[in-house]
Formats: sequence, structure tokens, C-alpha cells
Amino acid sequence: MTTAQTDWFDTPLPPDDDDILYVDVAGYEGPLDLLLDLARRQKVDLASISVLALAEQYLHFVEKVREKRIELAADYLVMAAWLAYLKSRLMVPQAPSDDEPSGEMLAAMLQFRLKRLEAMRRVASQLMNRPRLGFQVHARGMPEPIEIARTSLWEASLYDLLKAYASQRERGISAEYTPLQRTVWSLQDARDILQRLIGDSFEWVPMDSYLVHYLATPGERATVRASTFASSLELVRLGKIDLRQAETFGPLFVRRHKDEAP
Amino acid sequence: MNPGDGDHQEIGERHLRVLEALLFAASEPLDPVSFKPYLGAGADVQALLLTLQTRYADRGINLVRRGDKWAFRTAQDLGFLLRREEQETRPLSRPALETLAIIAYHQPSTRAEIEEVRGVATGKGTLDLLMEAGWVRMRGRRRTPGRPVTYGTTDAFLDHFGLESLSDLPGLEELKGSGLLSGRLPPSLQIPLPFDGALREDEDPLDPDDHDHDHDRDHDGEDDDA
Amino acid sequence: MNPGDGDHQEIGERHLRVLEALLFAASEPLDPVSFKPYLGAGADVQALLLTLQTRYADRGINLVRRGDKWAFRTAQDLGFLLRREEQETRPLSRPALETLAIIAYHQPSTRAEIEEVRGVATGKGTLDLLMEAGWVRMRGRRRTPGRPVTYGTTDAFLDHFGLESLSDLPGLEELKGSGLLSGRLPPSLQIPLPFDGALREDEDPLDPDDHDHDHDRDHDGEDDDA
Repeated sequence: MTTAQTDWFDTPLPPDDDDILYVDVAGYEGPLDLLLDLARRQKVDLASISVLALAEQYLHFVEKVREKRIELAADYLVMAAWLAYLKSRLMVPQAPSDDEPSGEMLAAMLQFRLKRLEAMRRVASQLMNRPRLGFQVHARGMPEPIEIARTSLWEASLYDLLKAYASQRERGISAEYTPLQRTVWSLQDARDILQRLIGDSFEWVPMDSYLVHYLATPGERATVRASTFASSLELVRLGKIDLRQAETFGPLFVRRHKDEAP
Repeated sequence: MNPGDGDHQEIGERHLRVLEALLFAASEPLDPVSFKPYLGAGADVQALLLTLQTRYADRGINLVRRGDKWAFRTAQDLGFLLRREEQETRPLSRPALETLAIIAYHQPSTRAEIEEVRGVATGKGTLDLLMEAGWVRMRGRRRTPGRPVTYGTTDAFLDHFGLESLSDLPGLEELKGSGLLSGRLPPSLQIPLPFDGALREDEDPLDPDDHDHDHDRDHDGEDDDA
Repeated sequence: MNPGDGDHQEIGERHLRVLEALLFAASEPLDPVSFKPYLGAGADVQALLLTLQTRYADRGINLVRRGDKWAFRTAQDLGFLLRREEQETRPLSRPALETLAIIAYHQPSTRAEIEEVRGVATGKGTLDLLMEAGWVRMRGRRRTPGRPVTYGTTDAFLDHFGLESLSDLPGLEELKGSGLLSGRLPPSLQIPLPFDGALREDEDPLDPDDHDHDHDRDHDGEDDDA
């Protein structure tokens, strides 16, 4: 059986005339590709090409392209320079004292590179023409994936467990606690009321008695006293009232500050 | 055997090879009709398939029929090859830890009771996970309306947490002493003594079908710990 | 035959079935090491694989070696039948194809060496594309100034092109004979052969961050084949 072989490089046979020289240079993969193409046009084995002729063809090509004002990549120009040098080496007899590589050696090197590139293209084509997986050769179409049963080993310490228990029991307690709604005197309220109550009096008055109207419920007593006391301290600091306490835990007396204008 | 037989056999073998390759590469079971274009006009596809089936009968892969279609499949007795157990160690999530702790102390307890202590709904996944871990089991059913399932801990639970018995779980004073419970606790707070005997007087045995993983039919709580 | 032999044979058959099943189930080639857990401790995996390979040699599916791995694949000679009309999702460009061939035949090779052969700068996209296809991998770094990354082919490359090993590369002997695998002229007496083993003496392992797709930091070539 024969399988149709595909030339993966799909290089059409070069036309005989000089038209090739006018093709867009972008059609080549690089100067070596161009050289290979030119060498093939000599229609002989790469081993027996005339490197000199090849160099001349290349230089001719580059000239033609430049006449057409087509920008050439630096690669092509470097190769042109090198080939011009090679040409001169090939045409001028080698002086015995010359340390430079001979023109023949340079030509052989170029030939080697062309042969190697051609060989790589040939094997690439051969590779692509092999029975390839997914094209001519197939893998199992219905793979049966290996099921991975992941069993989790859970990790927890007794401490974690007890902490979790204790903390949620405590949380449970606070969840049942409903704070009493209390009437809380704000400091601003206390200060306003205190100032209003003291009024114009310059007499010492027990602070509690000013507040007697407000001590309606025993539950409010603490907040009223605390807020009033705090406010009174603030008012003393501002120089608006005087405070006096005769003895420890004794009643607090309050009066309007003397210097304060009514 | 005359030469004609030889040819015939050779053609048969070739057909079998083609079937093998086609069945192997197919991404779904194949209808016998689909082989026709690959075989000679006179090929008896059905007979070829049966021959192939016999050949592979004792192999690690078998040719099996699925309805009208055919496919290669791993031999059933080797199915275990395609399953691999992998263990991973993972820390227990907080909801799971809390639920486990409540079950441990309050057992036997129902899901509603667990939720009462936790103050949030307990996801089905949490109890499943704890049962899967082998630490929690269904004990029975509470003899109350709705007959909710009661949960308790297992021996594996004791084993994992290094307890000889449930009575090794620290009580109120010990929890306070270790600083796990703060001192400011209402006197009403009690830590129950876990019960790990057989059924209690208010528990019925489980129903016969309780083990079919439908222990949650009595509750459709949201999952708070997915 | 004594009973022991019978047992032995039975175990052998069982092992073969296990290999069949595992190899059949997978679509990727498998490392023989992965069979070990399913066979007895003393099982000679290599011998079993060769036995299986012989058994399937004439079948429509063959057991093939791909580097160190093994897989069932449809027989190559049936390719003309099984040829699918599929288009390649991303047909390889000429530069990519050339680059692949150069890497395959010259590996381990650096980008500079690839460019030497091609006579043109290799675009970043070319190597990326080949690595994305899973055919080319970074092997290490050449122990020369600049420590360039060395590239080589993968087992998937062998699998895709139906090669048992790199020595199956088409035309390899011829290339070797003509000295075209040597990097420089004149060909040295020692013709290097494509090498896909572990690192060579002139290769260092990849740097830890080489896999972060910055394998091209040693080169900023223009993209000639995007």
C-alpha cells in the first residue's frame, strides 16, 4: 500500500527563468534558505555545486532586490558580504603565508551548511509523513480514567474539641443575656441640666439635692450621679463652678464660680 | 485445508484486526453498521464481533455489547485497578468540630438539640462528614413527635481523641480549671454527663431503612458549613 | 509440568491481564513503574511487557514502547484505513518544523545552535509553539558562557511520531554517516547522536525559575513565524 507522501516544505520546483529573482524576499526563511534554493536551481547534487557560481547568483539576487528598493534584512546583507569575501578568496590564489582559511575551506563550509539544512528539511518531512498519533495511529478513544477516591483523614485534637465546646457554651450564655434598657444620661445632658440648676446661686449646695428631682427611680441613680459628677468636673475645669467635699465619702457641694458673670 | 481456506482465514484475520483498531480508537461504542465501509462487501460483521468477543473473553479487556453497539472495556473483575485510594489529612472545620463536641457531651442528641446549643442550623454535610469520619453514629430515634434521629459518638471517636471512655471528657470544673471556660458563668450552666450506653429509655431503635443515608429526612436545614 | 509451574503460569496470565487493563484504560503511555503496585513484588514487569508486545504484534492494536513508557496504539499499517479527516488544529509552520527536526536530531541543542543550522534567527514563538505542543522541552543549561538553555524532545514527541526511541528517527544512520549531525566543519571523528537521556556532562540543570516561561531571556530574537 502506498500512503501519499506530503512534502511538508512544499517547495515548488523553481521556474527556469530569472523570475525567481523577483520574488518577494520574505518568501525565504533566510539567506541560507535562499542559497539552498539557488543551489537547487543548479540542478546538481549539492556536493557538486559550484560555490563560486552560487555566490555570484546570490550577489546578483541581492543587487536585483536592492534595485527594486526592497528592504533586505541584515542577515541577507551579512551573507552577501561574506559571499563577496568568499568569491575573492576563491578567485585569488592563496599566498603560502596566509593564515586565513582558504577559499576552498570556506566554500566547503558553506556547502556543509547547505547540505545540513537540506538534510534537516528532508528528515522533517519524513517525520511528518510518519504515521502520526491522532492521524494514522490512534490512542484509546474511550480512555477509562482512574478514579481517585479521596478519603479524608480528619485531624482534630482533644484540645480543639474541648475549646470548640467551651466556647460555644459560653457563646450560648451571652446569647441568652438581654441587656436591660437603661436611661443613660449623656454627659452633655448632665452638663446642661447642672448648669441650668445651679443658675445664679453662689451658695454651696449638695450636688445630690440638685438632682433630687431626677432621682426618680433607684435604677437611674448611678448613671445620673456618674454623669453629673463627670460634667461637674468639666465645668470646674472651665472655671464655671466650684466643687467642694469636706470629708471622704462626704456629700459633694457645688456652687457657681464667683468670677463668672451671671 | 486448501489454499482457498487459507485465503479466507487470512481475510478473516485482517477483518478482525480492522475491527480491533476501530473499536479501540472509537470515542463511543460502535454500531456494527459503521464497520461496513472498512471491510469487504461480504464480511459478516456480527460473526466477526462474536469471534473477537470470544478471543478477548479471558483478557484484561473485554469486548462488550452495549445495546446494539460494541466497545472495548476493562474486564469487570479488574475494575479495582481503575480506582485508587488517596488519603489526605485535613483539619476538621469549625462547624464540624462544634457539632462533634456537642454530640460528645450531650449524646444522645438530636439535630434540633445540637442546633439549639450551637445557635445555628447544622448542615447535613456536617453530620455526614462526622459519620464518614467514623466519629459519629446514628444511635436511635427519640421517642418524641417526629421521632428525630439521635446521634452519639463511636469507639473510633474515643480512639482518635485518646479517651478511654466518655467519662474522660472533662467536666465543668476541669474546663474552668484549664481556662477553657471563663470563671464568669451563670450557676445555671451545666455540662451534661455524656451517655454512651445502649438505647436510653426515651430512644427507640433505628428504623430498618435509616442506614440508607436518609437520616436527614426529618430536617432540611441550610448548610452553614459547606 | 508440575503444579508449581501451573501456578506460575496462572500468575503470569493474571499479571498480563492487569497490564492489559491498565494500558488499555490510559490514553497516555505509562511508565512501567506505575504497574508495580498492582503486581506481586517479584513480578518482572519488563518481561511481562515484552510478552504482551509479542502477543499483540500481529493484532490491530499493538503494544508500543515510547521512550521508557508503553502504550497500546492502533497498528501502523492500518493507518490508511483509520486516517481521520481532521485538520491539524495548528499546522506547524516551516520554521517550526525545521526547528523541531534540528532539535530532534541534534539534541541537546541551544537556540544558537538551532540558528546556526537554520541560518536565521529563531523567533520566540517557534520554540514556544513546540513546547506547547508538548514535543520539545527545556532540558538544562549548557555549561558555556551565558549558560544557554538546552532543548530536547519529549516522550510525547516519540509518541506522536511513532518512534520507540530517538534511534528510530528516520534517516538517522544516513545523517550520521554523512557527518551532517556534527555541529562544525570538519566533522570530528566522534559524531554526536541525538541524546535524550538525563543531563550530559556539559549541561547544568535548569534554574529554578526557568519554568516561568522566561527561557528566552538569553535571547530577544525577533519573531519570524508568529
